[in-house]
Amino acid sequence: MTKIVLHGRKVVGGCAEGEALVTRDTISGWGGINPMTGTIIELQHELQGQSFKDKVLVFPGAKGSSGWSAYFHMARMVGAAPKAMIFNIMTTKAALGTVVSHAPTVTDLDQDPLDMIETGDWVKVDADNGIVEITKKKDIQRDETTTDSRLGAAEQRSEAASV
Amino acid sequence: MTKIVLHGRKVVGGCAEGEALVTRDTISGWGGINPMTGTIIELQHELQGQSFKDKVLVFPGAKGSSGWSAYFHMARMVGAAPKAMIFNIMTTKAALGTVVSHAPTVTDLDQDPLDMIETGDWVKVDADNGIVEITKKKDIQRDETTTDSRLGAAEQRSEAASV
Amino acid sequence: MKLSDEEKYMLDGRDGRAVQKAMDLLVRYGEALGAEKLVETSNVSTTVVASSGLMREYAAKYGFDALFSEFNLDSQEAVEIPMVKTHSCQLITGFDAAHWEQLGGTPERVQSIKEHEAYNAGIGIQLMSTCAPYQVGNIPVKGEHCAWMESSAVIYINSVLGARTNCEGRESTGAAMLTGRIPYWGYHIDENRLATDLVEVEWEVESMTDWGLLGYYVGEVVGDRVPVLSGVRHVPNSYRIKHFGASAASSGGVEMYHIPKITAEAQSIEDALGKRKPQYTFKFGKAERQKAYDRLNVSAKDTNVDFIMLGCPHASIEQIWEICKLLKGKRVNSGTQLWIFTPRAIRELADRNGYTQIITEAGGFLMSDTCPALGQVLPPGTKVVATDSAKQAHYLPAIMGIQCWFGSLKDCIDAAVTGKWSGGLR
Amino acid sequence: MKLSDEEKYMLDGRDGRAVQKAMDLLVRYGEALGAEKLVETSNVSTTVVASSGLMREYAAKYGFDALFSEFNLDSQEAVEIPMVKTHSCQLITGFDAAHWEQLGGTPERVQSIKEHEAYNAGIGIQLMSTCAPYQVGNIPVKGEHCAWMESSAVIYINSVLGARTNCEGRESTGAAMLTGRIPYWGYHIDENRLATDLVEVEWEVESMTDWGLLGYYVGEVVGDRVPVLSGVRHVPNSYRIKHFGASAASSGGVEMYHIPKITAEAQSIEDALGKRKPQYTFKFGKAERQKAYDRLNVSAKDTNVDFIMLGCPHASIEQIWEICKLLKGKRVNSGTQLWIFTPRAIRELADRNGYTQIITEAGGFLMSDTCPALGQVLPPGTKVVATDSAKQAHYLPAIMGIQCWFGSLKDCIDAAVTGKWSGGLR
Ligand code: F3S
Ligand code: F3S
Repeated sequence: MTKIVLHGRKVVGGCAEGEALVTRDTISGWGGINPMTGTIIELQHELQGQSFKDKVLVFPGAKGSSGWSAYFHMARMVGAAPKAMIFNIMTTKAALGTVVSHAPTVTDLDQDPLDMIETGDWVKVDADNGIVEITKKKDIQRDETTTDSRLGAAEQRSEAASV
Repeated sequence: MTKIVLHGRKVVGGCAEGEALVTRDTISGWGGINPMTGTIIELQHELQGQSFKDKVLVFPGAKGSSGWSAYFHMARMVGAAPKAMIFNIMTTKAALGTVVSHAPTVTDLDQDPLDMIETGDWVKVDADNGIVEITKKKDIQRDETTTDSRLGAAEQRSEAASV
Repeated sequence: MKLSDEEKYMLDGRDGRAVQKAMDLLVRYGEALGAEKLVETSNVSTTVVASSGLMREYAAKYGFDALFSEFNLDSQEAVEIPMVKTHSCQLITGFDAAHWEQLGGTPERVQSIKEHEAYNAGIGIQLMSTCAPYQVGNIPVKGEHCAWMESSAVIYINSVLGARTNCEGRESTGAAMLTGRIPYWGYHIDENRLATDLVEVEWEVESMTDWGLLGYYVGEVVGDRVPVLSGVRHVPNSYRIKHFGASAASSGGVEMYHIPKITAEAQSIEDALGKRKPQYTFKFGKAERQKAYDRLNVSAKDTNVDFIMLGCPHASIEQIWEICKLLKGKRVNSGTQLWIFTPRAIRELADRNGYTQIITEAGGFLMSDTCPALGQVLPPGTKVVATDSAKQAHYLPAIMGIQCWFGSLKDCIDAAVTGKWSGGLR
Repeated sequence: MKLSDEEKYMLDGRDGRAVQKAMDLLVRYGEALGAEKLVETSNVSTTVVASSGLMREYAAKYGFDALFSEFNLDSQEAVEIPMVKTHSCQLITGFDAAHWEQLGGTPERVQSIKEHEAYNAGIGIQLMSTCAPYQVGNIPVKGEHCAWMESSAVIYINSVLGARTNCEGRESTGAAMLTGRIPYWGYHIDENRLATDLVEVEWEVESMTDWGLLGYYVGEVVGDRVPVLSGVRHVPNSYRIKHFGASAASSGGVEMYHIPKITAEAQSIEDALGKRKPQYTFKFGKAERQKAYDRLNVSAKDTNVDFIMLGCPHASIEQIWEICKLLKGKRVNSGTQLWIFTPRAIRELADRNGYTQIITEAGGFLMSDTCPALGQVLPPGTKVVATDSAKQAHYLPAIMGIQCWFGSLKDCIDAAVTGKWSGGLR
């Protein structure tokens, strides 16, 4: 099974992995998410009704009110924050919101994560080293018929990027 | 007896004459005059303690608070306004204050009235025509020993300027 | 990130645990941003109230120091909060204690708000409780580095006044109050304040409604870039330019814009662009105006209006007077509620001027300290709202799941009186 | 003067007698100025209160319409005053009805003020009752043509905000309210707004006291010309720049100044001067600072202080907080009075924040609507005053014939507590 490895810059340190939830729509905090459940509530948002709880949230950036950080902060307090985050456009909202979410977060990746990651992919964010490892969901599904991808993942950490 | 005639621009129409009160200090309204008596009250003002009531006030211009017009307005209401005014520097304070004082007023004279007029001179301000006629006080004193300058003044209205 | 000696001392704990925690957050935040350093500030607009049930429970359980520690410093340790160092004011809150019945509150909630207000005042925060602190005396000077939250306020002080702030959050403003520092990043830096996009205004924008529509369009097309507007022929007064900015900050993420000779920093289009070419050029004409109007009214179908919301951003006294002139001697429809929002300090003026009485006699309410979107509260049973604010029309349908009409103040007052929406773009 | 058709109709009486009288005055006034035309305005700050005994008697005898006609329109005929056309606010008044006892008033005077306030509110004037309307929401936008009175407010909105006004008077603002017009003259015109003089600031001006001293010096040397300041290294906050302007407007007649990158219209010295050479150049160094300080303290000899005046121009809530921090837990000396002045709307904020209580408990008073210089009132027996305001220190000795100390806020609070002046230039 191949992995895709991207390199970027640490926003919030730490290392975590999980299933990706990807959107090309920017995300609002206040008026955009329900912090109690991690659900996107913005009307007409691509992810409306879906929760980022325990997911690796991949999104272009933050928009909307300055309540952004407080909303992700509250989500963290109730255990509804993403496991990790990856985004493209740096703003004070995104920086502060990810900092207070305590979720390992990277940005400035060498390739656009929105092109490289699909919802359902397994993504590991090693923010301390600025490394993102992607296991495509088709590979996970394939793997799942043969071996446990989650166990296999550990052995393949040092593998070269497939792209 | 000779007269000095200056030409300027009408600020407030009408025609009046009286004894000149001249200062090289600019005048404040609020904090500068007592409108009930027309007395200059500003500390260290050249005219401190003197009243412009029924005088022809000759001054460089207005300064201080925007209460200027209200103070000259009140002076007019109680009969303490100058009979006429002559000033050099146009400001909104001087324009509005002289307008509401209803005293014939001129400005923009062809010679500096502060150089030409002394306190005690007899000055006629024909604001409608922009003409200021000055009878120097030494001439008045001389005249007073011979004839009444006030009567004489009327006959000499068409006389050429002496300067 | 490079820290000055003074900043290092704060980080090392010289000034106590709270300042240390604050500096620690600023370092984490500054590094997340990629900022090179911090900048001094002594003007912070913040949110320290317990604005959610979660925070209220947290405060009740652990106390106000713990609440501030967690939600304003990102410190899980409850540190004792000292007097703040900067001029600091509380922005809009979630509740108006003077109207707790209308807002569905309880005497207990009013009591706990009073206690929290006393705590916040005690640590040196001014309880302005409005999204428009510049309307009650906090008027940053051009070039002044600030740490403000609230998108409509941020865009106003950056653009109209020429002060310098990013759109901060609860935690960064909390840390700024205790340290007098904020990351030197984004709009603190000259070059980031220059315009990137040009918007050619072809429609003759003059009314408050049109300024809102223009803002809504600009936000949609420029996102969070920096527009400069050409072709503006009428200098907007302060409530029009306030509406424009709030609108642009809600449809997009605009935090800074230029209108030559009207906003603080640009005397010409070339100035605004720093002599570069615009990255994108847009035009605002009849069609764009109509489209912005339609977008703002997209949720509205039912012409029976339950609720009229005015005063977003919080109304100035001039706006309350405009309302009174239209409302005087009329009665709000029995099935309709009219709520008008203004800073509490301005409500005092409205009381004195007899405006509160005019509004009350007509059956409306003049409220403070909150707004329906922030407080997430509407009169019971509200299904259809009308407002003259593009920002409120943008957020209310999403947050509260209601229909919302956007129109002129006159359309709104007509709807208040008749209970029917008959507004339209004119 | 060239009138538009609309203006001619007003002059011909189409809109009634009051508007006709107003237009007549504007024409007389505009021609006195030598203005070429009128300009539209919809922002007027005015004085319509009966600010002298003469006016109060006039009002009592002939009524409020007659008072407005005479003193705000220069019309001897008492015309019926209709609703004003523009946004209009009342500036500072001569009396604080809430403190009538301290101010030596009577219940009758309070009653007549209330009646007059109702009249003024009824014709559409907002009763801000402060010399700093920009602190309570009237924030003119850059380029907005205004008709304002009050020198400290005029210099603030011209310079800091970039709005356009001359220093108007009662009668011209009265006429402006009814017509929406004011002469297009002076600071309404681009070229008159350019700097004429250069002031090189060599002293490092940062404190409120230093900003006041700098302003006092600048006013003395430039008179009513337009200075641009170079060398300013610290962006002043709003109360410092407010103090600077009020000070320059009292020692001189400054109505407009520039500080590159800090005031509204100039990004550089060259900009401010319109690329011309300065007519005069001055420098502000140690000696000039000392001289300004000495001039402001020229009347003061006796170190026993009877009265401390704070809040000129009217204090913002941040300033009240600064006072409270110094005052908290102390007591004002028994032989000394402490009065602090702020807009009434801001007093509401001070009440809410507990500041009024801190001041009251210390034995001071937080007052509104007036000031000692405007109201011409001091605590009985006052011989020696202390203040942190250069403007108040400039006017009080002349108007009230007392001695006056000028110093820092801290010096003033020390004097309030000890009854002794021990301030000095540091
Ligand atoms: S916070 Fe203010 S800007 Fe509008 S949405 Fe609420 S009134
Ligand atoms: S009017 Fe205001 S500026 Fe000072 S002198 Fe009185 S407090």
